[in-house]
Amino acid sequence: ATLSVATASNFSDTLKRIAPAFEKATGHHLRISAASSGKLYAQIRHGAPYDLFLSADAARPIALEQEGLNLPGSRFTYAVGQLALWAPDPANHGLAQKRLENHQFRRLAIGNPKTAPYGIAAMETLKQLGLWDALVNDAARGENIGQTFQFVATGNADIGFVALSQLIQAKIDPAQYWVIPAQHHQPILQQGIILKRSANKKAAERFFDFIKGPAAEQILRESGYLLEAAKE
Amino acid sequence: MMGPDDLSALWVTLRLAMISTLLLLMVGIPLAWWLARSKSRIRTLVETLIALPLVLPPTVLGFYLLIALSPSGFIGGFWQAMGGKGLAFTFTGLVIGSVLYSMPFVVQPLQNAFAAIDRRTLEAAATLRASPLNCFFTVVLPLARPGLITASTLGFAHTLGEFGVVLMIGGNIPGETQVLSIAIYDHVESLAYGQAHLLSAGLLLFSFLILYLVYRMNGTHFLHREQR
Amino acid sequence: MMGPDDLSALWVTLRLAMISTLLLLMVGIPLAWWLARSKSRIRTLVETLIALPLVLPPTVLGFYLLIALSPSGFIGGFWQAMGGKGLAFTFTGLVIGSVLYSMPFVVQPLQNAFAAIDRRTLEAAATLRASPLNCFFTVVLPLARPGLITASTLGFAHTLGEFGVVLMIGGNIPGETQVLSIAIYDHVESLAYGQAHLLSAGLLLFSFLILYLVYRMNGTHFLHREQR
Amino acid sequence: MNNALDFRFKMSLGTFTLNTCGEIPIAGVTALFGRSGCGKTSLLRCIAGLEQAGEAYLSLAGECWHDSERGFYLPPHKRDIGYVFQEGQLFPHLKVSGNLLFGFKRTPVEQRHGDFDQVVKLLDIIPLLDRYPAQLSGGEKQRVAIGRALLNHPRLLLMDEPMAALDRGHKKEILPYLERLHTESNIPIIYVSHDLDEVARIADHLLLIEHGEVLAAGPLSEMLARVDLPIARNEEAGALFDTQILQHDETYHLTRVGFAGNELTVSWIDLPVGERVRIRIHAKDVSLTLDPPGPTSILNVLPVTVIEMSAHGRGRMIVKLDLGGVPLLARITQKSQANLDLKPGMQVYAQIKSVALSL
Amino acid sequence: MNNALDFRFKMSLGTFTLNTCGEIPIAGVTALFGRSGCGKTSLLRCIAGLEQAGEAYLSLAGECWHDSERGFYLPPHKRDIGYVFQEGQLFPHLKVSGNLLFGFKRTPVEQRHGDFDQVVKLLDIIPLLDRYPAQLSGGEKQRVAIGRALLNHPRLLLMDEPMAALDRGHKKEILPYLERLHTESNIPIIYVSHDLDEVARIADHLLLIEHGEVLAAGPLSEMLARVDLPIARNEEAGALFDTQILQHDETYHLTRVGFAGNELTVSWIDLPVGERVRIRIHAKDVSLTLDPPGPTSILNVLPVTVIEMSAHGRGRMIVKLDLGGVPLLARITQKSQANLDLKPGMQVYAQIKSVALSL
Ligand SMILES: Nc1ncnc2c1ncn2[C@@H]1O[C@H](COP(=O)(O)OP(=O)(O)OP(=O)(O)O)[C@@H](O)[C@H]1O
Ligand SMILES: Nc1ncnc2c1ncn2[C@@H]1O[C@H](COP(=O)(O)OP(=O)(O)OP(=O)(O)O)[C@@H](O)[C@H]1O
Ligand code: MOO
Ligand SMILES: [Mg+2]
Ligand SMILES: [Mg+2]
Repeated sequence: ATLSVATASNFSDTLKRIAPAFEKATGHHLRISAASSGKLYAQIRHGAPYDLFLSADAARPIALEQEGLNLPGSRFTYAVGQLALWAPDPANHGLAQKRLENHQFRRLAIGNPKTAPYGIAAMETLKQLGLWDALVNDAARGENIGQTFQFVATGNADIGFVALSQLIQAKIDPAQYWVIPAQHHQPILQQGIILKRSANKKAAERFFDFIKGPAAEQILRESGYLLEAAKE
Repeated sequence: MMGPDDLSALWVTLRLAMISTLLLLMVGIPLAWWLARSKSRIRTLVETLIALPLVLPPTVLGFYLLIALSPSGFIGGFWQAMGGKGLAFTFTGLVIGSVLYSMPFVVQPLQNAFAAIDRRTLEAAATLRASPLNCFFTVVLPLARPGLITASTLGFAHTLGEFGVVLMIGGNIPGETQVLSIAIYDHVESLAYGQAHLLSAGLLLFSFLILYLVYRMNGTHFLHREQR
Repeated sequence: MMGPDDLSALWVTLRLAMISTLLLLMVGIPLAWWLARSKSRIRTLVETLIALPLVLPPTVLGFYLLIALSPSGFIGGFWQAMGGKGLAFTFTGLVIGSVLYSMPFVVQPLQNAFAAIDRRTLEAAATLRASPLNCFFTVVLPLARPGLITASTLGFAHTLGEFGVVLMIGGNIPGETQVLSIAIYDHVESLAYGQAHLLSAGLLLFSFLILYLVYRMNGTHFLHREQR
Repeated sequence: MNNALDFRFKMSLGTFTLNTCGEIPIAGVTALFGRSGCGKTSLLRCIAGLEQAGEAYLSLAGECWHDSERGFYLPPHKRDIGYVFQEGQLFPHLKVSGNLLFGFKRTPVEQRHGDFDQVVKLLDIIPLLDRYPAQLSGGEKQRVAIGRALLNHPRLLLMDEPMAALDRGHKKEILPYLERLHTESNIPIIYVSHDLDEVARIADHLLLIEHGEVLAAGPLSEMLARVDLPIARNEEAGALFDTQILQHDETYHLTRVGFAGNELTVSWIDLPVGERVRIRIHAKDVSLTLDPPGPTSILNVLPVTVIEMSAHGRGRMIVKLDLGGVPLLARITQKSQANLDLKPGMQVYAQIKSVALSL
Repeated sequence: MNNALDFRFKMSLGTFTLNTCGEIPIAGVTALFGRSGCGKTSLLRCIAGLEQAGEAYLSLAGECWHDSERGFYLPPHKRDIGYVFQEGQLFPHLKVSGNLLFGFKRTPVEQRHGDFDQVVKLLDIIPLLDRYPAQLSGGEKQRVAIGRALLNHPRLLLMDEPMAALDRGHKKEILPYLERLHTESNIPIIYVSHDLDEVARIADHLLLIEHGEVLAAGPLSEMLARVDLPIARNEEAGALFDTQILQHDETYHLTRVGFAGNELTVSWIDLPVGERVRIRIHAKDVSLTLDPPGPTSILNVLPVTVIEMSAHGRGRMIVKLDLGGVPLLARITQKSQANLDLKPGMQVYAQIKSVALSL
């Protein structure tokens, strides 16, 4: 069968790497639709023909569960995101963390806490570091973490909170970033559900099994995600 | 290089832009004519309503369209009552959304072009046995050619670049509702800048050629001829 | 209800829309005039280039603008050389982006309106002591009024609803670059549908009133007068 | 009425009111004559159906075209008319040839008459066929507009000052063609003009319009011979004669024509003996003598009887004379009248310069 | 030259070539006369600066306006002209009043002459002031266009068939005003017309144009008296006389005028005795007799000498007569010439109907 997967943008690349392995293993095909989790949520509420939803957070899957749109018991955390502070030009100012704390930057980029789960994590981190109030008003806020990454990548922001997965994917020199320790923010739980109206529930369940399996775990780790089990 | 998804996105995009432009003209031309000639009270109201979707951010407009297109919604309900299947997340739904969103760019230039036509020229045509419909095709449309070109190019280009509405009500389904603009967006989002540049350059080049040819042809219009 | 962020977004939006519309007209009117009257070879090229940004998805356009605005980019580099500070994530940057993106909606209706003006009417003005500039203000602009209205309303409405570009190059900074469209979008994204509905309704109502009044006034135009 | 165009229109345009009613014979040329702004164009537009008067009745030879009472209105494109607009109204997007053929192509084949080649030759527009209207001179535009209406194969031709921009040379070529048009093809023409000379040359019937109303109407000769109408005061007032060609004088290039027992010598008329022609004698070209004059360059000296005299302003008079039963007008000064002691019933001689006869 | 408009233009429009050069006196009215399409409008446009001929030279009273060799070109809005366009060209977005005042408002105050109220009254457009051009009749538009040009306070007035859409009544009111305009304010007028009658009434100077070239130019009276030009064939050919008013006859409402030892009786002229007036005698209104005539309604019978005769086609002749040193033209038939056996040097009598004198 062909499985229609709605995935949060930040995970779509990783998913594309998992897909061939899954297809080879099961013979099922994946058709990937990427968008922000908020859009996907709205679409699903209005009848979007997806089988699976891989959100960038836990809130939206929970909301869908409360609305009874998911296959009961299907919700689980398929990956845990890692936040990183990226400062592409360390040669001049030293480490990213120092530059943040010493205000050695022109413009900080973060995800918008309202719309991007990585934004929430960035906010919590800044609050813990006691920098939030000083920086919040000037920060450029990306709609999602992809946009936040572009702010930094294009040089318009010289420092920013992005996803570790992006940095790895873009093959950024680790000297340029600081992976934020897990204790600085609530874990970024990326949860998925199978939709109740899916006509391919069997195949969808096989996909969820596959993503929990060792082959996928390998890819997830390489891509910069943690696993739920590892967190505990 | 271009993946198969990109190719199918290209195909969906071209189909969407062409069908939408065609529909926009089919709906927009009579509408603009009515707006240009009517003395009705509700004319201004209709003019305003047509321009209104513009002020909403496309994704938000898409959001409301999604609601309207859903089986319990205004348009979707009607559609289903007529025996149609769901509209959201289908190509048909995309067409509806694009047409609505690009309508003002088509109607307003046409309306201006129609309004500028001297009534006496139409009277001359009437005394020369041209029925109103015949006159419309043989006199009004040729005289409104610059407006028609502007309407078509703005409509076409806007549909090509259209994105927010399409993403929302189309759902980014490859081969069905994933258009080139979304594909490029995806590439940018997923840091595949190389591919994004490639696709953007292709789209720009293609559009440049089309627009250039169209404007070039329009340059030979009688209005640009030496007058006295 | 409307939060303080929403209010400041409203204010930024209005400022942006008004300044952009003004700038669009200031740049668009001479440009359109040149396009309408010039017989230069590069006219078609310029026409095409103006329409071109339309075909890119706004966020992608925003992405390229972001590159151009960055200190090492085309525009940003020049700006800094001129002694300006960074352009991205500032109101000035937003204005630049909006103007670029909405330009075709302003230039094309104006160009059509200008091209449709009979050269002989301008000649009459010249024999009556009107210098070209004076003639432009007292004859050309009044005669092009429908095109001017269309250009302004499309430009204004499009800037109001503009979103992708603004989001990208603005950085959504409250009070500086967060416009209403982004605020509404944020509400939709974060599932705060109630607030989204409220803001959308407000924006629609406000725009409806403005557009209705403008179109109403235009309805009294001499073109709509009884002719023979 | 069966062989007339019956009309009645009542309509307001701003402060102007058109309130006309009348009957126009379907044969020949009817001139609408009146001052600028009197309503000539408005009446023509009503007849064409371009203006829908509040109260309107119009029928052509018994066929109803407009009847506001019955709510019947035939739209212009179904009226089989040709309209030459006062301001040309050529299609700017079509070349001259396209303009000329616009109505032609839309006429059912069996209804076509008149010949494209002939019309463009007559109007002297062959070199213009491939141009756009914007590339024509004023008079050239007007000639194309005339051609376009002629080639529409109308059953009724409406012409609004069609010759205003034309020089005498072109007029001289086009007017006879129009005359032939209505004699040969029997197409009635309604012709707006403020040039009484032109009107007299071509019209059979005259409608005088003043302030939106029909002041007087009737056959041209009767109207021109009436001394009570404002046109009598006009420089071009005069009498009309329907004559027959009697003889040609090839040596001197002259033609003799006869009417009601009288004969006149006029400039050569290029028609066979026996043909009927209409000639016109301006009142101002007729002088009177009591005795037959001696050797003179004036070829036509005819005995006439004074019928009636009417002074009009400024020391002038119009004298109505009887020329074997046909009225002839002479304009003289009051002083001459006193010198000659003219009285109704007197026998005098009318001197008419042959070259003053207009054809 | 210092008191003339010197011009030389060479320009192509499609297949048409304008190749003119000449000199127009700055006083009085100069008529441009020629067939439709001969280039009258094109020449006027070159003078106004609306057309930039490839080869161009133009100077007004020694002040250079255009010199393509030096690369000098004064744009139209700096030329102090008034232009009445052949096709009106009113501003559609302005009311009649706005149209009239367009140039007025842009004229430096010290340069203003002519009076708004007087102009609108003369042109009979007072009730139209508050209308848009689309709400006017054809003739009304033309009158507004004339008013607009007059109120521009020009140093040079260019008029392209300004009266084509006007009835005789309006013409009669406007023409004398134009005459006064150039006598009183000394504004030269260049006047395009194909109506020789109108030209003869108003012009002092005539430029004959054919196929884009100046065929002949000169003072009107000379031009009209020339028997070699195509205009002699025209119905309106005739001679001009500059006369002085001698006496008024109140009873018969007549005026006697004198010139070069001769006297003529004409219709009442409303000017004081001693004033100079120009009168015109159409060749076709002059008849010849060998003996003095008996009692006749013709008031003017003058002894003349035959100078020269020229036949032109169709059995007609133009006879040039000497009237006390001034040329007079008579058009007669060849037959009359034979009958009277006219020869140069012969003494004959010219009969001129007084009412045929045009003012
Ligand atoms: N744009 C053009 N292209 C080609 N030929 C042109 C163009 N404009 C004018 N002509 C030609 O130039 C000639 C002169 O035109 P012009 O308008 O000067 O004539 P005119 O003497 O004013 O005639 P009319 O009495 O009919 O107004 C005409 O034969 C006309 O066809
Ligand atoms: N739309 C209008 N509003 C007000 N008055 C109008 C309108 N149209 C025409 N008129 C008036 O109606 C009258 C008749 O106009 P019409 O065009 O019939 O005159 P006309 O006899 O053809 O004159 P001309 O010889 O000048 O062309 C004019 O006095 C004109 O001012
Ligand atoms: O999934 Mo996000 O919105 O890119 O953090
Ligand atoms: Mg008229
Ligand atoms: Mg002309």
